[in-house]
Amino acid sequence: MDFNYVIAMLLVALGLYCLLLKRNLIKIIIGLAVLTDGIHLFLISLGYRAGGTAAIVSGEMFLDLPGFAAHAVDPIPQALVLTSIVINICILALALSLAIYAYRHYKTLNPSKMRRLRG
Amino acid sequence: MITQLSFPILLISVLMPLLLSISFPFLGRRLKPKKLAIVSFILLLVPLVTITSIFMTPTLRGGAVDPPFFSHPFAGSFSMLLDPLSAPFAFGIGLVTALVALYSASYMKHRIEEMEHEGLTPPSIGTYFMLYTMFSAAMMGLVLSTNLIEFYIFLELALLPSFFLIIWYGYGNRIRTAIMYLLWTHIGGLLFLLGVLAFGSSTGTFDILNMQTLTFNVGLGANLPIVVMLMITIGLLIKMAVFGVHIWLPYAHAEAPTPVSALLSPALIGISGYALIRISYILFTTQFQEISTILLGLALLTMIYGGLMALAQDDFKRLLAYSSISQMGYILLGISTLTINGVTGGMLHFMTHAIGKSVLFMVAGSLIVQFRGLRSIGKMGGLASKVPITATLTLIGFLFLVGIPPTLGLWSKLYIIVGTLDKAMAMGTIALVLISICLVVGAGMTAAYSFFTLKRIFLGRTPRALAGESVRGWSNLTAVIALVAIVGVALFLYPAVFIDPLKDFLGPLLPSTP
Amino acid sequence: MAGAFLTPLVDVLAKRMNHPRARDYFALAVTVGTLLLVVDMATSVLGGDILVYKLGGWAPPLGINLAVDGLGLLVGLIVAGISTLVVIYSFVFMRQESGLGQYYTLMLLLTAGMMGVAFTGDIFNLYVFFEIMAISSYALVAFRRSKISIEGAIKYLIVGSLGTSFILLGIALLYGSTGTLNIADIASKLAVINTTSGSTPLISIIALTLFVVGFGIKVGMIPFHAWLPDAYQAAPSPISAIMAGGTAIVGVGALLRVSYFIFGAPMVGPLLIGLGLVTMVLGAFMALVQRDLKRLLAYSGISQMGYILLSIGLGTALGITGGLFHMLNNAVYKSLLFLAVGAIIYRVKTSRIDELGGLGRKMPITAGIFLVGALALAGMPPFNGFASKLTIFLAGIDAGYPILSGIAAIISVVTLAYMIRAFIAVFLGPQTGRFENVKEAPRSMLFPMMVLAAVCVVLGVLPQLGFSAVEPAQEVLLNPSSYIGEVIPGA
Amino acid sequence: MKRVLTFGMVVAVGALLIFTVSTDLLPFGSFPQRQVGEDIKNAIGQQILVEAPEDTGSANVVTSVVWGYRGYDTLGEVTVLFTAVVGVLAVLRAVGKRE
Repeated sequence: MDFNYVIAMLLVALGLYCLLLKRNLIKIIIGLAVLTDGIHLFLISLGYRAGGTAAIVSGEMFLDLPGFAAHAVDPIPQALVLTSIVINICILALALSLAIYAYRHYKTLNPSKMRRLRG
Repeated sequence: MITQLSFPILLISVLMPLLLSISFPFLGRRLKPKKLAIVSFILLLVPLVTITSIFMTPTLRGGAVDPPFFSHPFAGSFSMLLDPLSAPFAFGIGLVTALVALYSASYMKHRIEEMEHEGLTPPSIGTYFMLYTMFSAAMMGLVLSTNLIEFYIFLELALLPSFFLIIWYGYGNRIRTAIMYLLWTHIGGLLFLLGVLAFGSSTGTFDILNMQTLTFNVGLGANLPIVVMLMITIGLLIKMAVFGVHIWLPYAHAEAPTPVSALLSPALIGISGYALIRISYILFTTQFQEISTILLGLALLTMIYGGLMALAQDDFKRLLAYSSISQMGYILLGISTLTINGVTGGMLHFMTHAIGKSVLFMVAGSLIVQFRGLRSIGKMGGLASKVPITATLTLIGFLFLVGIPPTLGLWSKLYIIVGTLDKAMAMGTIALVLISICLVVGAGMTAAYSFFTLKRIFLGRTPRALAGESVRGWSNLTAVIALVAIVGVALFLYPAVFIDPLKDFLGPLLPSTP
Repeated sequence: MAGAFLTPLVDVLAKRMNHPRARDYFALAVTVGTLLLVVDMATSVLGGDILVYKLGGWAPPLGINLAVDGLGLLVGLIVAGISTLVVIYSFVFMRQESGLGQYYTLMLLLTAGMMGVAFTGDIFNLYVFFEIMAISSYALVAFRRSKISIEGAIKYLIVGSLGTSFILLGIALLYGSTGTLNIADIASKLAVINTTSGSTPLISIIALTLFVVGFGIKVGMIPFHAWLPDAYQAAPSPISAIMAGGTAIVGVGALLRVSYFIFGAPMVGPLLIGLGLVTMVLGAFMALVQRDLKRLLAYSGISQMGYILLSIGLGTALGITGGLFHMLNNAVYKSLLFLAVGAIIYRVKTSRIDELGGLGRKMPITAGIFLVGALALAGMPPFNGFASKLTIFLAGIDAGYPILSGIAAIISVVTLAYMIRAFIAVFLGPQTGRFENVKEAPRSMLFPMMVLAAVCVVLGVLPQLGFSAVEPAQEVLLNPSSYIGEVIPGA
Repeated sequence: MKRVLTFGMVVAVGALLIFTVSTDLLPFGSFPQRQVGEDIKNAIGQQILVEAPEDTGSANVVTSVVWGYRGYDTLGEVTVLFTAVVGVLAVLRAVGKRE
């Protein structure tokens, strides 16, 4: 069993569950965060090399670059996750600001009670 | 033989009114309705003169086709063709549309004033003439097209302006009527289109006329499943409003403004009859022969049903609309016999009907104008003394429908009946007897509603409500009607102009023994 | 040429200046500049070239590259054109609103995001630009801050973020199985995987499903459409127009790029046909019962997306041509209709069909333009919708599914019915006293609408123009190997 | 009912995802190998690890990826951040005045 993968997917499923079934806007947004974090964990895990080191060249490693390349973990997923985390934060910020506004308007965070739009 | 013209004169004569009509709303602000009508008349005269001069040139009598103006790898080449088959249609449409344009001026002025009186604000008369001219030019293009897609495009191009004419200037519950008209005929059109696409995608061409060899693609669809042919035919039958799919017609034709009824009723629906021969028969020869007997029955049914319903009407325009259904029965009857005489008669009857029915609708319109919206036959009576000329014209109009000399109707009905009897004889004694009975009933019914209506409108006692009305006997309206009637009568004397080339054309196409 | 690729960036960098007066013209200048650059690229791309630009000079599989092929160009052209017109339209339409600095900034960011998605050659980069597009559109939907716009935006945001997360997960799965992020590289590696194992591995199927769901949400594909009518109704009309004519088109473009390039037509086709069919039918019937003009247009947009997906799913050259052509046409007349409705809202302050009536007299030009759009949408000649619908019907019959063409034709009648009903209800009929003083829309709003209406007519009368714009995109979709070869030489 | 269905769907999706990642991917920790066909190829990350220290001169390879190889992504990321800031400002503009 690849625990990292499985747990990442569990997180995704958990996030999905919150997103689809919770009735509180804040919880829904938390679900979104959990969902993306699951994906981030998955991405990072993809880049792991058994017994690998961080992809930072330090000290004497400069002398043995091929050796470093053979032992470091994948830098790309790390870069992707960095980007993705920032993006995700942005979405959460926007979502929360909308939630604040929605609460001002409706005095509730339950989306099923916000029913102005029909059809 | 079909000759290829070096110059797309037919196309230009159709496109000129179609495109220039866009300027009418702007012209409408400067010019009076009468001058507008004359401009529209002149525009519509262009195709009429073009086709007449081409058809009168002996070398081009066998058919003349434009160089293709559009070609596409899978849509084929679009062109315009005038041949003995399309000539009666093109001529009938050209004549009626041009003259009705003149008639429109006074009528629509009246109609718009009437609507404003009711507190409505219809679009200006310039818009009317734009739509009217577009509609007319599209019908002309429809008859002349050589490609199935082109035919469909013109079909929809004719549908749209007529829809707006009804919805803006119509009577009664015009919005409902117009939507019904639009959707029914659009469904018919789409059915036709799907059939056409199926045909095109399996045969690789949408051309009716092969532009290289200048011959028709006769029987090209012979190997296709019959469904394809049925789709095209049923699509056309919906447009033709034969019995069973006729529901939209009485509403649309009765509630349209009268000049438009005068085009809709005889011209637009009759074109479907033309398309039955030009498309369904020529492309699907064998399949069409298989279903011709069913069509024959349908034709008789339509004929008798239309006649019966017409007898029961009180509204003059509605009566005319039902009578159109009945006359469509005649056209379909002629076509479904697939004998030379029958088909010739059917094609000729389009012209008869176009002239006769437009005369009648215009008469109905002039009564509406002269007697302030009078449409109910029950409220009329003894009008012959007030409007003698109108009465005479009505008589002539009905003579066209019944087929009594001196009208073209005589020839077309004669040919249809001869053709039908030929076919009936070939089908056996029982069929002969049955069909003869139907023919007699149908003819009797036409005569009955014609003369009965005449009597109720023009003879007898004048109702008190109308007694005080003073009417001008000779107005612009009647002049135009008379002009149409005179041309119709003139054609009675020289029907051979159309009949002989038609027979020559149809001879090799139709089965030798029915 | 390199400048053309960088336009999105220029957009981004330049918008920090916020002079109240100059801002309108600045926004216009940026969009016009973008449009001109795209048109400039068009000449070479339509000639059959594929432009590849390596950002930072890194070779494609390692670095990110931009690649403009027929598909990207088509989408880019639509997006740039529509954004330009919408910016012009916004000058007057949005005048009374506060926070216009943010409005134009977000609008340009939206455009930048869309252009980025259209041109990028890297799948993670596509995700990033997709997010730019998504976030700016969330904010724009919420821009009015009324109850409905907040609610519409929240729905849109939650569903949309779910979609983008799915896309990200799909990207992760693809990276896990191929170890690369370049679209062309992934495509060639997956092709190797499929041929050696003889079948498609489950992981690819899952990734495909995730992509279809993710992009499908953005496109408004049923059953992922629930947010769309709310968002379109809630957004200011120019934004609805840009979303219908831009964002949705970009969604289709991205879906096609990912699914056709990476997974190949035979695998995607049936899926697209099925979803397209459902979308088309349900969208049309839901449009039939709407009481609000903007919702009606939103549902009709969903229905038209169905046509596009259906046609492209057929997988034949004719089908793809028809679908892409319909995509182009749909962008034109759908944004036209939204702008026309915007003009009505601007003058009358409502878009409820029941409250409107008899506006034809007061706003004749708007009425005429709306009519052009409605008829084009219903597929009536001589407008552009006719040409593309005809191609779609023909493609259906040609590909051996006449029944699909039949259903599409029936839906086309339904479309005509609801559009004509809407037209009659809004512009004809009795006038109510409320609209006594209604005037025609201002000129700067009419101008973009007239341009779009003219495009409708021109593409309808001369469909060859549309076909020639679509042809390179169709070739690229049917034959991705040229693209792959261009991006990664020797792959 | 609807909730139960949704819940079932979530469970099914989760199970499917877990099943997929644990069977169809190479086991955890097996970077740089990625299975492409019969031969196992290295992910592009490996190539970057080899080339980056010399190409960019940065000690941290992740940095060179973020700012070098995938610089355009970073630019996009900054743009997203900017978008979000503008978006939040747009949504929350002048909240106080409205009360």
